[in-house]
Amino acid sequence: STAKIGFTYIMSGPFSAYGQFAKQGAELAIEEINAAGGINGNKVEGFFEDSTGKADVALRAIRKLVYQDKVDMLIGLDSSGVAKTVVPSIEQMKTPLIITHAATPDVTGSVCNKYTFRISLNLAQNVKAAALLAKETGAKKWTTVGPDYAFGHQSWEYFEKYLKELNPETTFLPKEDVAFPPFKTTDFSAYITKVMSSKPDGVFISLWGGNLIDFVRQASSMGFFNGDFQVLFSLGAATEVLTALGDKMPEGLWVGTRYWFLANDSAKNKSFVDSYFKKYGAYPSYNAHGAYSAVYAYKAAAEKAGSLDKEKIVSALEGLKLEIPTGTIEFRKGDHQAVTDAHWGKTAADTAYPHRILKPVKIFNGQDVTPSVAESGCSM
Amino acid sequence: MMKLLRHKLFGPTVLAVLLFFAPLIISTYSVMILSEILIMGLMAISFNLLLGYTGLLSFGQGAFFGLGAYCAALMLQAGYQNLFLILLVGMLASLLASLVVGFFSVRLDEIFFAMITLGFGMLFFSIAHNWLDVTGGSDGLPVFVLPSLSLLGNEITFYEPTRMYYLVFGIVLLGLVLLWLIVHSPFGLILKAMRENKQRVSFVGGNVRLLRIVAFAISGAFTGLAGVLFCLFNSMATPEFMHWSFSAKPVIMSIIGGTGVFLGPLFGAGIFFVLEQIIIQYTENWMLFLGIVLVPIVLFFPQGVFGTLRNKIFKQGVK
Amino acid sequence: MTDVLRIENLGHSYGKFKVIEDISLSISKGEMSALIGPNGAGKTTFYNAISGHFPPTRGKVFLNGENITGFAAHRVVDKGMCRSFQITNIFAALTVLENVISPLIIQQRKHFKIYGNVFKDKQIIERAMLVLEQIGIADRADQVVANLAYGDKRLVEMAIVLARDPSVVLLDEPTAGMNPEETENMIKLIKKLANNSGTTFFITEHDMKVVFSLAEKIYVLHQGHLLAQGSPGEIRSNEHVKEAYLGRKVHA
Amino acid sequence: MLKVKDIHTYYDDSYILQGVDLEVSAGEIVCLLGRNGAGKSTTIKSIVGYNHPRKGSITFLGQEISKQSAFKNVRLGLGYVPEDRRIFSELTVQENFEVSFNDKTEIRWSIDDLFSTFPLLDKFRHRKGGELSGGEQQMVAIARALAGQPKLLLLDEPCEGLAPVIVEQLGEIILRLKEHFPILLAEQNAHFALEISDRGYVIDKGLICFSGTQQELQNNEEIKTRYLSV
Amino acid sequence: MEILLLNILNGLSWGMLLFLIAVGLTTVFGVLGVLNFAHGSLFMLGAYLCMQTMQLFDSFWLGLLIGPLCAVFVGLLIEKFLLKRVYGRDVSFQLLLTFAVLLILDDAVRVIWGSGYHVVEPPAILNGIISVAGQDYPVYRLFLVLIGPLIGGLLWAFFHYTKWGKIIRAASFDNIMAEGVGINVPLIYTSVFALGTWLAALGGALAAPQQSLIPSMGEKIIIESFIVVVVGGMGSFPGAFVGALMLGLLESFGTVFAGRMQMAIPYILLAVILLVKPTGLFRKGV
Ligand SMILES: Nc1ncnc2c1ncn2[C@@H]1O[C@H](COP(=O)(O)OP(=O)(O)OP(=O)(O)O)[C@@H](O)[C@H]1O
Ligand SMILES: Nc1ncnc2c1ncn2[C@@H]1O[C@H](COP(=O)(O)OP(=O)(O)OP(=O)(O)O)[C@@H](O)[C@H]1O
Ligand SMILES: [Mg+2]
Ligand SMILES: [Mg+2]
Repeated sequence: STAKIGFTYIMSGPFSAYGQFAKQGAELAIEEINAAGGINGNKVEGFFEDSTGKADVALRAIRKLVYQDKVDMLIGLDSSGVAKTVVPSIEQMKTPLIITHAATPDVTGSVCNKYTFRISLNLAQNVKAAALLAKETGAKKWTTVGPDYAFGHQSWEYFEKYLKELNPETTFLPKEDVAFPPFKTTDFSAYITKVMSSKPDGVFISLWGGNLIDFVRQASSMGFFNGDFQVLFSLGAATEVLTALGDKMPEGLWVGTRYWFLANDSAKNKSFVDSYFKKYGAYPSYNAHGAYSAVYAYKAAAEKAGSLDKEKIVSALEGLKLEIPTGTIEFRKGDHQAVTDAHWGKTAADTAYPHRILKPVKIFNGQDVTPSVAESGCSM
Repeated sequence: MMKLLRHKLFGPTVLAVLLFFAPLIISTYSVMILSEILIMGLMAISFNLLLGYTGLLSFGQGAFFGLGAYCAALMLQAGYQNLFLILLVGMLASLLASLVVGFFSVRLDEIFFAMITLGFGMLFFSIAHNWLDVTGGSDGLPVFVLPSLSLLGNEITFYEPTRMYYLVFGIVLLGLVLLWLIVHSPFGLILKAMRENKQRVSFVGGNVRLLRIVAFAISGAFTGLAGVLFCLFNSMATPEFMHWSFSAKPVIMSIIGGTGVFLGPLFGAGIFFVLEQIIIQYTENWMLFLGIVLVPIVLFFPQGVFGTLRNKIFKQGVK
Repeated sequence: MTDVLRIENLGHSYGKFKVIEDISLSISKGEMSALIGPNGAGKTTFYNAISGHFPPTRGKVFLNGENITGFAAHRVVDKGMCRSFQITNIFAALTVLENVISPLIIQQRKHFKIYGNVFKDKQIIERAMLVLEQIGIADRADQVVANLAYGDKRLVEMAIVLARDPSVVLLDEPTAGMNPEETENMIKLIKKLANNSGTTFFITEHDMKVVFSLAEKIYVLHQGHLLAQGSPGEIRSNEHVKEAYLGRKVHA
Repeated sequence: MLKVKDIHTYYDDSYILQGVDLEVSAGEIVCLLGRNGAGKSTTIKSIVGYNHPRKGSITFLGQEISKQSAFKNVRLGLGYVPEDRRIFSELTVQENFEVSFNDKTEIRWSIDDLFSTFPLLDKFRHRKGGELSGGEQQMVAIARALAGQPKLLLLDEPCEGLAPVIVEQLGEIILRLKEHFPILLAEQNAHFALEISDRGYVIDKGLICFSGTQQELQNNEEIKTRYLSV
Repeated sequence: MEILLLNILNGLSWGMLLFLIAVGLTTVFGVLGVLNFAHGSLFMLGAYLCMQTMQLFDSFWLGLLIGPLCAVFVGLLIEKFLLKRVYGRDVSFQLLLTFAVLLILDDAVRVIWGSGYHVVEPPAILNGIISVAGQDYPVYRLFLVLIGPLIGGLLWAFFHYTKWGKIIRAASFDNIMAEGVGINVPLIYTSVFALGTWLAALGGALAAPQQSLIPSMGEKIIIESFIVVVVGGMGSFPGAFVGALMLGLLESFGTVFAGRMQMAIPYILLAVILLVKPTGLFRKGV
């Protein structure tokens, strides 16, 4: 018999790189687990579906996995919007889901449910770490550049909230003076001009992917990084961004990520990075890590439950503690969010790598950056 | 016998009967796909009231579809559970919105009409995408409870896929019957006349602008109805429904199926979904293959797949 | 006050380019009149300006005593004036019958009726068939217009106009492109209609045979101005008109 | 010069020309008469190369041209004046001539020659084609065909919709052009056509049903009443 | 004041890029009558091919020269085997066919170059910074601001003062009659599509040092170029210029005044112009 896992990622279109990373991570985990005898003696089989990044398509994909392929477990989801709108239907399908990328706090907050878990660092955790860091920098007046959709706005909202709590002295530019370029923007010059002319002490930037690459390059050429202010990139340490930018990424910038492959020396992490590199010839991105770890989380839950029964898996996942490459995590009972460490660091050149690495790395303990269940607003 | 076969209601009746009994034979997942085909088919046929009958290529139907969906999601969120009320409000909201958009758009033609409706559609998209407090912004609105229907003292819920299918089937059938009546009414004939020659219509006394606005509003209302159903079926409303790429779907479906036949766009929707399912099964490069499949459809089926095949078969029948 | 159509000081310019200027005329009920003039004199422009194709830049148009200047085309038709076009303007993909039914639906204010089958509407169908019979294409009622011969298309154009039962009919070159036999029939048809229904016809034509056999009164347009008006006899002998338009050789 | 032999032309499935034969030799004006829809324009279009006959041959200057694209035939020396004139409405009159100008052959009509042949057009030189009246456009259409340095001119109903006085002028122009090249004239207006042509064919339902000299045509009452309704 | 100047420069440089894309689109529409949905994909292809040639020869200028020419080859195939068959067909069919081409090109590029991000470096002489109004400003952007009018001016002269240009305009008004005066219309169509492709691909190559390359990079620009083309008047050359500048500047200043409705700026512009002037700012005429 087999344990069937259904994966739903963006496999096509502009953001398919994320789906490809996740698929690689998942396939690596499945291979390793099968080589070691499977889950409770069951061979693991992966089913991959394409969400295309659209909510209705993602839901159709999940329905196919549940009703047609009859999977025991669901893993995936990249986009926050997709995750948030799909989650209510997960409850109808009575199949556990571990989210590995989508960062909106809501899926383990206002719209949380019994079947939905998240193993990856969420927006609140990442931004809390950013706020802790921002406090250390001592910058007083902050502004932001973020994509003009929920993620960008929420990032800024949380950043304001946390930093204000940490240091009531700080000020934040009002809504109309910060920069929220629409997601499709390729020319950031006007925003760069706007931010520079507002003369801040610190800029919190939540752009990601292609937006981030374009921004960094255009900002460099407009002298943005020579400015007299601190810059924090909440997702600047994503490997796909660092790889594309290569030595165009300025050194000495604070960048955050959901997983950094050099952040810890644990045997788990070392073996993951090594086998991943051996198999794919690249360092694992956070999305590869998320999918890889989620498969192991499923394994741990199944072993704890001693069964593949979906309801039992759900109970086993609640409160489950396990070590994954990024560190030890716990799926909190109250909201099903993994309590996991957040990683930040300063960009630095290192000839051993084709791209910038983080030096020094700053690890924020999961307990310190994860808001309480009460704060998350989840009630199951 | 031959006469029966040739009766114009024969095909549609057989189709309706088949669709009614389909869930008994096919898998749950296929039932869900079929629900989706019916909903998109309703959208495409409403759209074709404009393209096929009135000669207007609207590239902003997503706006009305999305509006229907948001109305449903907001009402459910606010605790309104009455199915008919939700359907009615969704249609009315789309009707009003399309009256406004129509008022400004219908004096344009052809590609200009396509572009201005695209513009209005994207305006709606921008609002839905950015009006966080009401629409949930880019994330959209998740729906947690579905309305139920009390029938003969029984509460019927629609969480179960087959029941949802019958809900969709019933409403789409009703919608299509209404659209069919409209298309064959005096108004419908005037629409076709406008498609052929709007100048002539105005020179025999028809107020072309008003007629077009009404056509646009009817189309918008039924598109909104489809949107409500889509929201119920997927328990969500997202700005994506209003994006131009969503508005392109009924265009593609209508052309694939055939704009000259009433049910053509419904078949187009079916072909589109089935193609997509088949291609996705074999490759991640489904865009590439979808493109490759679309090319011969455009080149070799001038009346759409359904329209062209039907013409072929019937011609042979006559000979 | 028997003037059905009265035009006062009408003028029109395309941009700076004045095409017609200061045209005044009045047509009494049932009168058959014609507007002639060389190419580019502004006949079509004149028609467009009074029929609602575009508003004239100057002057006024009265129909049955009512000022209809600048009315949109469909309102002009509602007031009782309907026109044909120099270039055939019909519903190509519809059948002959549907071509005639369409104006009837509008005339009977049923064009916003979104239910019911027109082909079962006796009133409309009977009237439509009557018009087709008058015109002489009732036998082709079920044919798609696009497949008809040119002459028949012109007849459909007429049928559409007549279906609205207008009190004034403007015909822009009704026999252009027709063969002599068809032309002959068209002349007969127009005469018959004028006699039977008291409809007022106002036509433009280059075919002088048509003009002289139909018109009771002729207006000659030249470079945007009314050069002359009068009975066919007067026009035929008018030296200015001969000079500018008819030429010396026409013996029509 | 031009020899059309047994051509059969279709529009999609409809069989229009059912075996048309005709000939035009140097120095003559030949008219093609027939009532509405008889197939005159279709014949002209088949010769020009818009609607290739499925069967039959067309030779021009000894070259088989029945399967050749229109633009090649025009470059070879066919001047074409279509029945609906088709002036390039957004180009000025002069530009209309320039784009049609064939400089790959012996130049008999320079652009200035065209304006001196049609002095009426001179004052419209820089006016857009679309802003001219029907008669003016007809002049432009003929002059434009001359810019292609034709060796044979195909005129399709040049007097349709033109005022009698213009028709008169046109007749004179056509007679003058005859000195330069032969002309094939498709006409419904038999009065006009017979007055200026040397020979004529009568076409009906896609078949040539009569051919003869101007005199023969003028005198054949049967043909005149049956096919030309004169 | 400085902000004003910087915003104008930002708007101009984006506007000029838009202009290059839109002018190709509008020319192809004007002559072939086809609104090419895949135009943005040709832009994208130009950027990728520029990157590829740059990697081979290690010169941006060679990339700029050769990349777009390779794209033209692809364009020729598209015209010859696909577009040719839908000339004169209904707008909806043309849109669908070119949409299919878009799907094929975008995915094919993804298969060939992968879905990751790529970057292209501007050439050394344009890689510098100069000071504008007290702020550093990249030279490359100024280069973009200048190259737009330059290419635009050359094209304008071509269409209005050369025989070929006039012939193209004639064919755009009436292709059938153009054949009747001896113009090789199929050749004109092919050449014009090649020209349109070249302009799109050149735009892509010029944009490459500015923005990261991904297969979907044509998607934003195609919708905005549609808007520019319609706002300016379909087929109108000066229209494309004015439309592109308007949109570029509006988007640039939108960051200051539009707040949350930035995203809607192009669509508001489109709606307003079409309501005031239904055929766009300039009448048809290449
Ligand atoms: N849209 C326009 N813009 C500018 N000038 C125009 C326009 N339409 C027509 N004209 C000009 O107006 C004049 C009158 O044209 P009109 O079509 O009214 O003449 P007409 O008397 O109907 O001629 P015909 O007998 O040839 O049809 C002509 O000189 C023509 O060039
Ligand atoms: N595009 C077309 N498709 C189908 N049939 C056509 C087409 N064009 C013309 N016909 C038909 O071909 C026949 C011959 O038409 P043609 O235009 O050659 O006649 P013609 O002698 O030039 O008449 P006219 O005097 O009206 O110009 C007619 O019966 C007409 O209906
Ligand atoms: Mg006229
Ligand atoms: Mg003809």
